Amino acid sequence: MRSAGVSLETYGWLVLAFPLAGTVLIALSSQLLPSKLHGYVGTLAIALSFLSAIGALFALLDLGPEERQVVSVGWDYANTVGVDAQLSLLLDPLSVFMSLVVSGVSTLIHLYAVSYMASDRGYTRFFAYLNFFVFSMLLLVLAGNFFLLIVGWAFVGAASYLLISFWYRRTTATAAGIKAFVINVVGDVGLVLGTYFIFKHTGTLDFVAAFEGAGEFARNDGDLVAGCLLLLVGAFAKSAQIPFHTWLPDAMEGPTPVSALIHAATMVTAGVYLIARMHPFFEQAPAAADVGAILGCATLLVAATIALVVTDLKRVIAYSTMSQIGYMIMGVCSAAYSAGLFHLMTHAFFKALLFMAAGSVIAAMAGDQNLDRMSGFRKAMPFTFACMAIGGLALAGVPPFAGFFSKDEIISLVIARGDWHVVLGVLGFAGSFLTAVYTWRMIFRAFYGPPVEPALELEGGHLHHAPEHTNPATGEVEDTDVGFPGADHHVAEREWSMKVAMGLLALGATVAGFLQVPQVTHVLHDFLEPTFAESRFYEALEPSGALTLTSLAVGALLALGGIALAYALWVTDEERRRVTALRGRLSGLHGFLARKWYFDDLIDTVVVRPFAMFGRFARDVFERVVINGVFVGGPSGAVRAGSAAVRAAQSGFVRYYAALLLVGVTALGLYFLIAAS
Amino acid sequence: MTIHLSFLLFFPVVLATLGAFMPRGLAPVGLLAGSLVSLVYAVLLLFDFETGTGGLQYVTDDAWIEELGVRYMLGIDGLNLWLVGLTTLLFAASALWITLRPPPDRPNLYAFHLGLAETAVLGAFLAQDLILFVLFFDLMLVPFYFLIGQWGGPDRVAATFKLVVYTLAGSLLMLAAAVATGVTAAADGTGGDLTFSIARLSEAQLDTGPQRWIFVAFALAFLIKMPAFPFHGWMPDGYRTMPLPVLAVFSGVLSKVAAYGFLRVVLPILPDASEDFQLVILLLALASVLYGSAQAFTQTNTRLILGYSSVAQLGFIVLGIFALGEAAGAQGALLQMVNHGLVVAPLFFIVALLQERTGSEDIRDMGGVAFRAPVLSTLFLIVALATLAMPGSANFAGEFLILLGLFNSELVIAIIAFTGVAMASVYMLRAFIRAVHNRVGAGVKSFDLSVRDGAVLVPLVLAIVAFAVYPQQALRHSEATVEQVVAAPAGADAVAQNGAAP
Amino acid sequence: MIFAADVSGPTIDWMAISPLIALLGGVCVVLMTGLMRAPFVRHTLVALLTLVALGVAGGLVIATWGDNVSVISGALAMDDLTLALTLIFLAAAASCVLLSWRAVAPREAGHGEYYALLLTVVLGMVVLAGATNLVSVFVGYELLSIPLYVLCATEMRRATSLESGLKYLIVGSVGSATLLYGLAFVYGATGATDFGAIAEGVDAVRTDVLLLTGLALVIAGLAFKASVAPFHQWTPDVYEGAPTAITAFMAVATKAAAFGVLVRFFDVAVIGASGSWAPALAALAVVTILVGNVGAIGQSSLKRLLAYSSVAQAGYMLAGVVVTTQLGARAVVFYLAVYLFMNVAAFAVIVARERETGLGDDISSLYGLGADRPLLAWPMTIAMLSLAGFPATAGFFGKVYLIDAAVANAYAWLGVAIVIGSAISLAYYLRVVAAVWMRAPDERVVAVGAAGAAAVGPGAGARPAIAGGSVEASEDPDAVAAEARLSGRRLQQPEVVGLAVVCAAASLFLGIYPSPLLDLARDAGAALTNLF
Amino acid sequence: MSVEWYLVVSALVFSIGAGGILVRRNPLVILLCLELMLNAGNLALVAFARAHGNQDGQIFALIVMVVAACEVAIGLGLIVAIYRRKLPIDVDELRELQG
Repeated sequence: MRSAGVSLETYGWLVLAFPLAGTVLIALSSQLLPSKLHGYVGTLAIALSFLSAIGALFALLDLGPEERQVVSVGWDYANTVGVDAQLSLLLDPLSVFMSLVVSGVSTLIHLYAVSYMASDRGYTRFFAYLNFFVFSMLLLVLAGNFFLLIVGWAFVGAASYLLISFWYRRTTATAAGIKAFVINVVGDVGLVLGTYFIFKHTGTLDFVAAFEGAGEFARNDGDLVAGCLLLLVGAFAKSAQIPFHTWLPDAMEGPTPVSALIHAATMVTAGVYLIARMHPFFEQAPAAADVGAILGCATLLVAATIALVVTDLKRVIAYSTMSQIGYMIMGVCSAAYSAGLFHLMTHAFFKALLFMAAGSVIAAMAGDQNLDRMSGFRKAMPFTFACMAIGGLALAGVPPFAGFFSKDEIISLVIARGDWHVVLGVLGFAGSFLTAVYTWRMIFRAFYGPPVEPALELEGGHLHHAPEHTNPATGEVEDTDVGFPGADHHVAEREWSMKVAMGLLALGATVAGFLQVPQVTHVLHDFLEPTFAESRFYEALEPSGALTLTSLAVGALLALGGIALAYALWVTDEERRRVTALRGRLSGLHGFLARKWYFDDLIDTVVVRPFAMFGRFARDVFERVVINGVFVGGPSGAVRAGSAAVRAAQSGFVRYYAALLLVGVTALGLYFLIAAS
Repeated sequence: MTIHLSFLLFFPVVLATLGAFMPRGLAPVGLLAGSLVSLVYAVLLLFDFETGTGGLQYVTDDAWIEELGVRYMLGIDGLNLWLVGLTTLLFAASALWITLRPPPDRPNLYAFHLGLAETAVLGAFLAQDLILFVLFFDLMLVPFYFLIGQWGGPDRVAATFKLVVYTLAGSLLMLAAAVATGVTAAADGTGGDLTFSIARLSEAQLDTGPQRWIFVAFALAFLIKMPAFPFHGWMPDGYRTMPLPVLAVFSGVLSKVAAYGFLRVVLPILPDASEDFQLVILLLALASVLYGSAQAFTQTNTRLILGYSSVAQLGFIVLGIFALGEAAGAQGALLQMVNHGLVVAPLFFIVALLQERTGSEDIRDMGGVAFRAPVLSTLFLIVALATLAMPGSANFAGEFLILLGLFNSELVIAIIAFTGVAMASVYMLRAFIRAVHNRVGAGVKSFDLSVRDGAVLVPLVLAIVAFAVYPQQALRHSEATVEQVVAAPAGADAVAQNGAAP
Repeated sequence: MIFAADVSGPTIDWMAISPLIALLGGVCVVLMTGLMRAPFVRHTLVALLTLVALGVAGGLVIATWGDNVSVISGALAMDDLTLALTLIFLAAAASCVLLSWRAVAPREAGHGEYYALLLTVVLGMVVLAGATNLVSVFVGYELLSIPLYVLCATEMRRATSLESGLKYLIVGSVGSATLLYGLAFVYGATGATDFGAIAEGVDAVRTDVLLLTGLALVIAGLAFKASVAPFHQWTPDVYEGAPTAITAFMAVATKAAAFGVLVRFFDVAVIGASGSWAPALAALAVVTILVGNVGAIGQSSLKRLLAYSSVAQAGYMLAGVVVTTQLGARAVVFYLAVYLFMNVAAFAVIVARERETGLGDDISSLYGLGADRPLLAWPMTIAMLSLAGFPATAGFFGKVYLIDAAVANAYAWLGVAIVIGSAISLAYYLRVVAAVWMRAPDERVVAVGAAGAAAVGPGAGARPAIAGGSVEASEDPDAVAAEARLSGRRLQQPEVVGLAVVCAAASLFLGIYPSPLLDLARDAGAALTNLF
Repeated sequence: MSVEWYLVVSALVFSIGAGGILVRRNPLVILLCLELMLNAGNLALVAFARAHGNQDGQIFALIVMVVAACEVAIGLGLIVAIYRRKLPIDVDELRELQG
């Protein structure tokens, strides 16, 4: 360790320590300190963690490229009978990069939340949860072996559950929470099973050792493919990819900062990280990788189409998140690692930004999230509008914003893989067109057109208050006396902390793209190189100049075209005639999309109902008939019958007794004689 | 340092008995003292225990009934070390609970029975002589018969009757089987003299014929006691009516004795039969997992939710034990026994507290407790997450090992068993949400944990957390013994030698 | 034609038969003393003398322990088996005396007669248990039965008592006739009445029709006394009808005597033919276990319940006879000894409650016992748990020992039958325990109250002259009990409670440290030298 | 004359006695039938003693006679007691105890 003072390991542990300390501190002091303080405590903890991450970055850069893979073992966790489950961190470019993104974005979102949640009754609890989430996420990305990875994986899921059902008085929120948790557990199961399959051959849970063992596998070895597919289940459940995506839209029940942090910037990208981390296995099992790529591509299209028709502001962004992650998955599954991770980073910036802006609008709407009731906020909230616009441009992939470079790099690399991957690339372009349309549909509908009454109030400098607080999902009145959120839970865009957070993210969304300008800069690519050193594709996969340029051009044109179309549809004709007409003509398609491709209904009928029916059958029928009827009633019934018989025989007639006695004698005698002869 | 297990074993009942003769209400204190002494002893054991050797330690081996070849033989090894610790801890918690909230009528008798129960359970864990084991195993039921029948809820008499008769019917079969084991072994195994020392019996290789029916008898006794599907008929009635502090130890410890019996008695003494019946037992265990889980997310009575969840959890444990030849499975099973006891007991205390606030034990009448009882619901959350074997909890470590062992021996069953893992999250969260989240229930008057309740609950939760952070110690202690057990019959001799030499 | 042979009087081993003499002397003394009129004499002295006689006999038994001699030219074996069983008889008789102390029966039958008869029964039992000759078997059998017929009927004011006496007499006589006929056939087949000679003769005629028919008849006769199904039917009726003290005595001692002779006859005399009779006895054992246990379920009369339970226990013990090993014999003796304690404890509590509550022996008389009478509640509880074979009670090891014996001689399925039986038996034993601890007195149903009235009613009835002279009303225990009930005063009966506590304590102690009893059983078993 | 004939007779007597017990309801008659059964045993004993040429059976028979006498005496006593209690002299009426 050449770096003077603090070593890389120490930095690694510090990155974890601060958020955990924050959680515990807030939780224990919840009754003692004034709740306002907890917001800053939480933010500070994450900020420190971010600083340690930076420290780790420099410590890492001090090392030579080939030795940038440091494992730091804390203590044995369940190290027995050949199962080497330890508390160990793996510090390499990939993990450090991830922890930078996570802690960085988290810091800003904490800052945003300090004022956004200010009036909420669960303020303290919120920051305890949020810190815990950051801790879990960092644990996930820093984990040095499968076991710890699974732990972080599940912690993240639990934290997301807690935050989704943060306003636990809303049955909708708790329902969404349990849905998210269970689907995530299914993911964990996949992850564990996948681990088993790999462990079966490599015989170790440690990443480094296991990756070395990856070479031993035959190409597309059965167990390996099974293992990788199961890992994909884990990744897809976490990253809301088809068919495990249904929880993400519902997760919007959580407070907006949560949506920004967990369901846009960090947790949902864990799947991408996982696949990148496991690339040695996936490269040995191309079959699995291809499945991943195809499903990712499918997801990005499906999500984009749904986003076209959804009217809930946050859900639109949620679906766009799904779709963007679809790009990343498609990328990393096609060995476009650095591109996928690059998009992960830029997406973290602009998607968090979009959510924050949306949150600001929702706050101005007194908690209402429905696009149909929004309009003309442009004048009322110029700053928010600016941020929303920047985010929208980046998301749509308009040059020179961040999304433009990252997304197009993925597509071009996928096309560069050749043969059928080209199809995926082309579909990716289709996706980016749709992206532009739905993004700007959302923006135009919220900010253009005649200002709605809350907007007007806001222009008048007064903050709109809803007569009574209702659940945006169901419209039922909330019991605000003890329930959440607090009755006056609005902060438009006045708070400085929100502005700072949004401003910084806007900056990132604007300039981050220049880290990886095709043919010009490869900062990220080079930094990550050591992690993917032994990859067959990392260096080899390089799109030709022509391909790069064309894809860039096509991407830009599609983005602008999409925005133009959106403008034409939702701004130029005030009455939305064309849209209505379109909807009328394609009513079937619209209904299909509005029902989210019937995925929820499918899962409901295939999985949920059968289990529930089985449970009811077991409770109402089986328990009574078999368990109590046969296993208990059978023997006891026989005994009762016997008892009745015996007591009936005990008639009280003495002569009868004598008779039975003599009968007994005769029987015995006969038996003897027969037995003897 | 020499620790006499007899002290550990008999302190609770002795002090509880003394207490029973003291003026009214003092017996709980006596019981508390007794269980605390045992707890201290157990903790000492945890520190003093010599890791690495699979054999018995602190052996007490005295002649008791030469006529029948029965010896008073106690011993500690990797299998029962932590289970003894668990037992003492949970009983201490229950003792504290009834000391702080003594039952209205005849508290002295109540405490006496609880003390007797602790001694019986400890005896079952410590016994190294088969007849002694059976003796304590059956004795366990007696105090619970009285506890349920006198201090239970509605129609307690019928429930306790059903519970005791059903479970004892199985145990009696085991009695015949145990005697048969000794006699048959004396006939053709251990060289003439009649002995019931488990170690020596595992040396003597019984013929497959006797092994089979003996195995069936033992398995039946253990499966009923756990309970495992489809022998859980006594469970719902019993759980519905049992006093909660009693239920906490009953569900926390007694079921473990049965699972422990498989490891201590069945695998070493009846290796061939275990091989033959492996699939049957595995399928029963699998059925328990699925059926228990399905029931747990259908029931609305919190006691039954927990009861059926225990059925499922015990199913996992059996799956681990019968991943024969896989040390990981047995290790995980052993760890999981401790874990499950550690989580289920606080859960039942929490049910008692929820009942206090909502006036009901049915989740349909609960809801919205959390807002005015944040500490309580936080503790509940931690325990619930541990119960559903959330990675990072020791329960997950246990399940991970169990399923890994099963995965290597019976792939398909392992994969099906995983659905149980997912279902666990459903029923535990369902219970948690319906109880403390959502809208405020009609009759709910929520208030936070009192110090008196915290005194019982917090230490248990802390134990869970500590165990979650560092389960390694338990695994290290048990490793050597478990490897010998799963290596049976080959390793049986090794166990025997270590066992024979105190 | 007749030869004049020089007849020399037989040499008599006085020491060996001294217990018998003691009992016989006791009979005479008690009978004579009973003729005196003084209340103290009748109520106290007679009973005391009886106890003394029993005590002396017991002392002599211990004195002659281990001599293992055969007396009366081989008709009677005063070996350790006999002596061990004798101890059981004496203990049972002593308990019976204690339970009868304030009872109605002796007063009606006349104290002297009552206790003299009791001693006679014991005498007969000793003879039966020691009999090694067909003649002495029959003599002992009748000497034990005939006085019992009377004793059962001693509560002459109670119709059921008389009924039980007559029933016992009739069925019992059929049983003894059967036995006699069977003995005759055995004699006919083997040409000898001495067991030793029979044992030699048997091998020759193992499958002879005469012998087999004889065996069938003998089995019936002896099984009848041991109340083995299907010859058990007198048991519930007689047990319920007889005075409770006598029931307690019968339940323990008669069974012990019957098993003594069973062991001797089958394991000594006709052991050669075990191939043919063992399976039959095994089958009978299983039938008995089942019949007894299912019969006891749902009985509301405690005495009846215990009667059926005694049938079931007979089944268990029969397993010990079937296996034809010393181990089996030991197990039987051990079980009989244990059975003494748990049964006497239970009956003592029943007697106490009969007097305290007007409910007779109905199970509801135990309601609420746990709350206010721990000294009665615990003995009853322990007795029931012990009978059910719960661990840490003597009954547990009794069962273990029997199962051990059964399994050791390839009768594992008999062992299983035993445990299944005890599993069923939980159904009624635990019901009693529940009545003691988990029921409140107010849970009694009205019908039971009526039954209680019936039990009390005869107390006021006219006293027949045959009942041994007139008695001052103040001494009428029923009146005393009723008066005590009315005044809410607790009836003083220390000897009963004490007996219950002692027996319960014994069954608990033996459950934790059975070795003393096991040694006794070992010596007794060793007496059967022909067995391995 | 061989022993079989004696046995046949005794068997007949025994059966008659047994049958009588089963069909008659008057306790006195039942006592008589019991006597028959016992005497059947006696006959068999004497016959066998004769066949085997030893005296054991005859001694046995003598003792049985004594015992039989006692039994009858007791029986009569009981019947008297029942009669004094004004209870019916009919064994089928004596079934208070049952079940």
